[in-house]
Amino acid sequence: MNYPVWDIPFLGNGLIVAIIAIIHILISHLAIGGGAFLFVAELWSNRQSNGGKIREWLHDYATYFLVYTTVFGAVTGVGIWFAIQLANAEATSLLIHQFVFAWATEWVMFLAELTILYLYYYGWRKNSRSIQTFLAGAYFVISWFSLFIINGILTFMLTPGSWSLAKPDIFAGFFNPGFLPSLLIRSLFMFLLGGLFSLIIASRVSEDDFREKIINFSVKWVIPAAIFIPFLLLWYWSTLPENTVTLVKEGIRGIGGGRLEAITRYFWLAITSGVLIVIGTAIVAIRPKVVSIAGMIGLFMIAQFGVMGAEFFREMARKPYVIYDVLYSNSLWKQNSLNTDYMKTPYLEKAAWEPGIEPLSREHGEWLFRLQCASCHTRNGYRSIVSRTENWSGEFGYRWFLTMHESGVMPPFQGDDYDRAALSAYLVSLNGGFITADEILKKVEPEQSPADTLSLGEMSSGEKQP
Amino acid sequence: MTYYSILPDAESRLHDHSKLFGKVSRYILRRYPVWPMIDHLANKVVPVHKHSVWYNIGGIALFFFSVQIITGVLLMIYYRPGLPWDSIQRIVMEVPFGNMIRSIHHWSANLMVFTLFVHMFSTFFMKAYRRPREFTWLVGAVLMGMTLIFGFSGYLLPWDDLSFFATRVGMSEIEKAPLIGMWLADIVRGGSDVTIDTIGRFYVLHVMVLPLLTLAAIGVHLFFIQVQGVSEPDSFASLPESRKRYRKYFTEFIFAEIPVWLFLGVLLVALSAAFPRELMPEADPFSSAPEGIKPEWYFLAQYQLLKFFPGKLEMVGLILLLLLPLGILVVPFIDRAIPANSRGRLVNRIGIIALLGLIVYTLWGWLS
Amino acid sequence: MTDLAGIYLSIISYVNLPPADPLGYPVPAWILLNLSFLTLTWHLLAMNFTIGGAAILLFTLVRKNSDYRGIRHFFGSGLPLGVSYIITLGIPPLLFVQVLYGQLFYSSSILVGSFWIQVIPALIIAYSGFYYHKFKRQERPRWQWQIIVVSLILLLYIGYIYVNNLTLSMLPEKWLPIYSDNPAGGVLHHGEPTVIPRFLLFLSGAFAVAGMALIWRGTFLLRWGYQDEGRRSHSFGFKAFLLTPMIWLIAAGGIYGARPEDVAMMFAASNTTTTLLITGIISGLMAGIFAFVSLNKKKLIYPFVASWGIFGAMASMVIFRDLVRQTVLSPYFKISSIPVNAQWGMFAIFMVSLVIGLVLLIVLSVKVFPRMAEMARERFDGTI
Amino acid sequence: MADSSNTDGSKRRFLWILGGLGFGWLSAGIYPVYKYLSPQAIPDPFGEDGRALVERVTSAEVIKPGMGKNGAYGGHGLIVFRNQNGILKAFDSKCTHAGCNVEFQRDKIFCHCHGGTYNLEGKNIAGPPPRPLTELGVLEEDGLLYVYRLGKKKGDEVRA
Repeated sequence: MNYPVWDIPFLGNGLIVAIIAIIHILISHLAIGGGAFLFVAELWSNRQSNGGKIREWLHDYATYFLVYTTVFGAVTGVGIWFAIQLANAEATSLLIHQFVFAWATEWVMFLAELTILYLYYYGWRKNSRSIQTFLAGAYFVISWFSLFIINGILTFMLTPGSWSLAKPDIFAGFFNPGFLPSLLIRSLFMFLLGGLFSLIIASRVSEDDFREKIINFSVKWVIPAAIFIPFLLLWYWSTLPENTVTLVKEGIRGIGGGRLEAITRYFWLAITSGVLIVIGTAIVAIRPKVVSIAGMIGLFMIAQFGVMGAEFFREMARKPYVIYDVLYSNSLWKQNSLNTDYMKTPYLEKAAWEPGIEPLSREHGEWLFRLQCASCHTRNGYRSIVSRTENWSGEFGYRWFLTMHESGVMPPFQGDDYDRAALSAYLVSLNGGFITADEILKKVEPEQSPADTLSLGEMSSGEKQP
Repeated sequence: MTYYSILPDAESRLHDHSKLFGKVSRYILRRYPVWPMIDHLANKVVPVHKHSVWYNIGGIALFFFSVQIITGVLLMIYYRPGLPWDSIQRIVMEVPFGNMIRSIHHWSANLMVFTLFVHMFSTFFMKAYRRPREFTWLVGAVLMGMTLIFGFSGYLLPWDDLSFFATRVGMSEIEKAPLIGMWLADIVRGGSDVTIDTIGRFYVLHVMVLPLLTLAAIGVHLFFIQVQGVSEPDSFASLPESRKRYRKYFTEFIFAEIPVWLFLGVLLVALSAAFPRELMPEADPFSSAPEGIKPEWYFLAQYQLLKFFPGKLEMVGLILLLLLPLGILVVPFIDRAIPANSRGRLVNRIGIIALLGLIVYTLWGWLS
Repeated sequence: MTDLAGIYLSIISYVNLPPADPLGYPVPAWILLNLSFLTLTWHLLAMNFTIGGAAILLFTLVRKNSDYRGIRHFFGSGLPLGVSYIITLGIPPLLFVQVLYGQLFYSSSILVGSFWIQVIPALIIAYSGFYYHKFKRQERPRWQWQIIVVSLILLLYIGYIYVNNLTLSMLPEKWLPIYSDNPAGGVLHHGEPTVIPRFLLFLSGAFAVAGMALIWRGTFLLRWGYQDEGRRSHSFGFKAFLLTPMIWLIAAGGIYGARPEDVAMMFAASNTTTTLLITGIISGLMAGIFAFVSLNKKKLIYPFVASWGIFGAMASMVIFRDLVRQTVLSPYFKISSIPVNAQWGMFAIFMVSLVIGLVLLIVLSVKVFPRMAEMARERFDGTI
Repeated sequence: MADSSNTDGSKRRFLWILGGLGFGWLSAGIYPVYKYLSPQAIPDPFGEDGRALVERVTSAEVIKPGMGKNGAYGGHGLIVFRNQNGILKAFDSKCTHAGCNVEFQRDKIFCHCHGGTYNLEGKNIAGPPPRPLTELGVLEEDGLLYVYRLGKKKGDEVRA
């Protein structure tokens, strides 16, 4: 509303956020789980007869870990931030202004964990065992706290709890209902990743017995997740808004004109990946001798797909909000949406970012689409509006905009009849149809003529009479 | 009643008596003494070299095929050849997870075709078709052909306007085949045009005839491989015995591949989550054809090539098309020298040209 | 003044500036400002070290002179760390600028969105390039300088995008036409004459910082008794250092040439600006002098003072820059106009964790650095 | 010796005959299966009066010049339209290139599959089609349209 909408054709700004996020989430969790792995492996190696050899291998692990997490992890992390500024400035601004010092604290964690990681890695050969172990431990603890912080902000977006614009209590928002289950799930998941990543590095070891030793050590990291995540998921599930729950359940049979609803599909993607990771790890545990690099990378990539499923689920679970019950995905404030006058005023009067176009022209519809729809829908790409409005008539759209909010996945429409007509005409034109806003208004004229409403009134009154 | 005794050397390789697994295996082996087979299989090895990765592709294709069987059977439960479109519509709209099963079937089919192409070309460039493996190669070629027919017949079954007109176009290409063209097309269609009768034929072909034939052919293909062992590329064969490294086929090679299959399983779910198979409006044999009629990608190359031979010239195009399968069939008998001689290298070059041509034309047809 | 106000009013009439965030500032603005000044200066130091270092590394790679092997190795292994600190130290200033100037910054970012997002892939490629150089230098000597060229160009490109975006964020009157022409944010550099000089101004420090790093290195080498390498490092570092004032003069001249009356107005408006300029120049000169003094000496104090000089110069430039922004924006937007809903609790947590964190890092570094020095020394015993 | 070779020869001959017979019987046995699979002859779309009712199109829908529509007759597709001179025209809609159904577009007849184009006389003027469309005679009777094979005696009588 207040900000321009970054109108990226075909991809759409939402998908760009998703792509960066999916890459980042896997790496950022690995960055913590791997830290834990390094720490525990240090301790373990101290108690092993061939500890030196293990540490040689651990250096291998650390090298790949360092490059992978710092280059791709850190940069994509900033990338998400960049992308959400562009995709939804209003929400980003709110989050930043509410949580700026939470983020600043997280940044202190970044600075510390990064520096410690470098001290750990570059001091490898010279540092005493105790210092190395301490550094690894410190790295793990500090990086886990960075997760602790960002987890609060992320869960806030889906379940703000008792936080409200009127009473913006940061701690209520931070320790929201979803906070704890999500934090625990993420923690177990990151251990799992630490183990899977180690399997990849281990599969490069040529010496059979040693490889087997490492693998037996690594597969154990999957066990906690395998046991507890199902229960934690149930807990997390119980904290979800019930609109979300219905969406997923209905999705199984395909609501909204068929097609298994996207949110359900992605939910099942996440579940499937979880199951297959456990199976795969079990197989590796049974036959540690035969791991292949391709296979272990495959196993790790399953986790990547799991993240993809979970992330799309999390994104869609917020529909139609970006911050649940506070701000709609298209930057319409919930509180404004309750104000009928605000909603009914001609959109062009409110829109700051339209270049003074004349009403009922095609541009009118186009700019309505850009400013109200383009934050989620592209014309013919991701969440294509064309495929969603294929067999629309101008009048249908005109009427549907009034009720679309009731579907539970769309924000309410802002604007008057002219706006609805203009947008509907634009969407029809995108599908190659030809109808102008005026024609639509003419067609629907009779329904709105005072005569009609009058007769309706009579009928109802007639019924009242005994 | 008499039991066969278990050979002592075999006994030594069994799990000990206490373990359940050991008990069961003894129980069975006393009755069915299949030791010779087990020994034979257990001694199977796969050479380890920098091209070994290509040995996995066949297994991957097999994985996709098994996915096809499972999802296919599930789809058959609701599919009605009498009401093709409506029953698919029901699967998509009403049956829980119907669309996911259908999408997985769709994606697995495409990936299977793709994998087979990779498998075929990798075997080709590793020259695995040479004596004594000519017939393993030929059976493989037959499998490739049957898979393409699988795709073609399955594409019609939803009976939406895209698949209807695409099939009509495809059949009209068959019609153009010299001499038998018309006759063949009519037999396949069960008439001079694609009708509901055609569904009957394609359905039986797709869910009955082809699966049986394919399973049989796969059996033969694998049997040959088990008898002869995996082929070794010249670079490996020329090594001194001391420097040749091998892995056990079943206990190591297959095991190492399982995680890859799991990954592909997730890939299928991910693809069908991100790109579920759409169902177009029901086919109407009388209305004008919709825009953007194109065959599946694995027929695009032929389709694109034929565009260059309009009208009378079409015959030339068809003959050109026949060259590729023909070459595949005869190559084991014209290029036999081990290690490869000048002719072998020539064949390789031709193969590269064919591959590039295939890729270029497919992309071209896809973009145009 | 009055006539100016008149002009401003006429501008405001068609400028559409998004309203400030409903939550207001979490602490009084001066705290945010100072935090952003401090962290931005750090960020610029890391940025200058990396870019200057990359340029020097490139030079040493192209001139295949075996004397440069030490310097090559120094930057070869140092640049990845440089990039990683550019990123990490870049976070807080970006955070605070979004709190202070959110509605300006977000709008301009969206208007150049398609470039703004390119920062991410560009950064990944540049970063990987440096790591590739670090790990593969010995194995694959080919393609080394080409890779560094790519990385360097990408870093400069990123800097250019930043300057563009932040310049645009100060010119709300340009926004609406830009957006209506290009809603996908696909246009950069909207004919604002000061963009290039501002870009140069930020880069001017590069050679000073990288050169200073070499001088530090040289001093340590001298202390360990590696005369030749130490002197080489010193002289090379100082030569590099001397490039800075030239670039700075060009940049400053460019800005004045582009907007003489505005610059004049800046200095007329308040003498803070003048003071800042003078402080900056003085500390810059101090840095130069002490850099020169520290040549071929083992004393740590000289490079120490010189480094503080650089820090002072940078800091004053950063503050000056913000004053410019506030002055230019004054017709549309005043920091004082934004309400403060203080979150002292959260702020306290931040300050405490910051202090603890810094102390921890310093302690650990003190424990580990000597050992790293040992390693460095051993490398020299093995003649690199 | 001679005997044995002789018996061999006779045996071979015998086997040949047997084989031949066997093949004969086999093909005889397969014949029904072949007939079973081969398509039944489609009935002539035109009734004994030589004309077929046009489904999905009424004469009202092609009343003005420039109006046209896809329809069906006796299980085949067709297009009916009235050209600028007000004359009704009908063509079998099967494109002569790849058998997609063509579409009437005011000034031309177009096939979406491969962009084959015909003029309003059914002549192929652009794109891949090798032959013109097969034209059908068309006539209206109390609001209904009928088509008949051109150049047919009966058809002419009907017209008269």
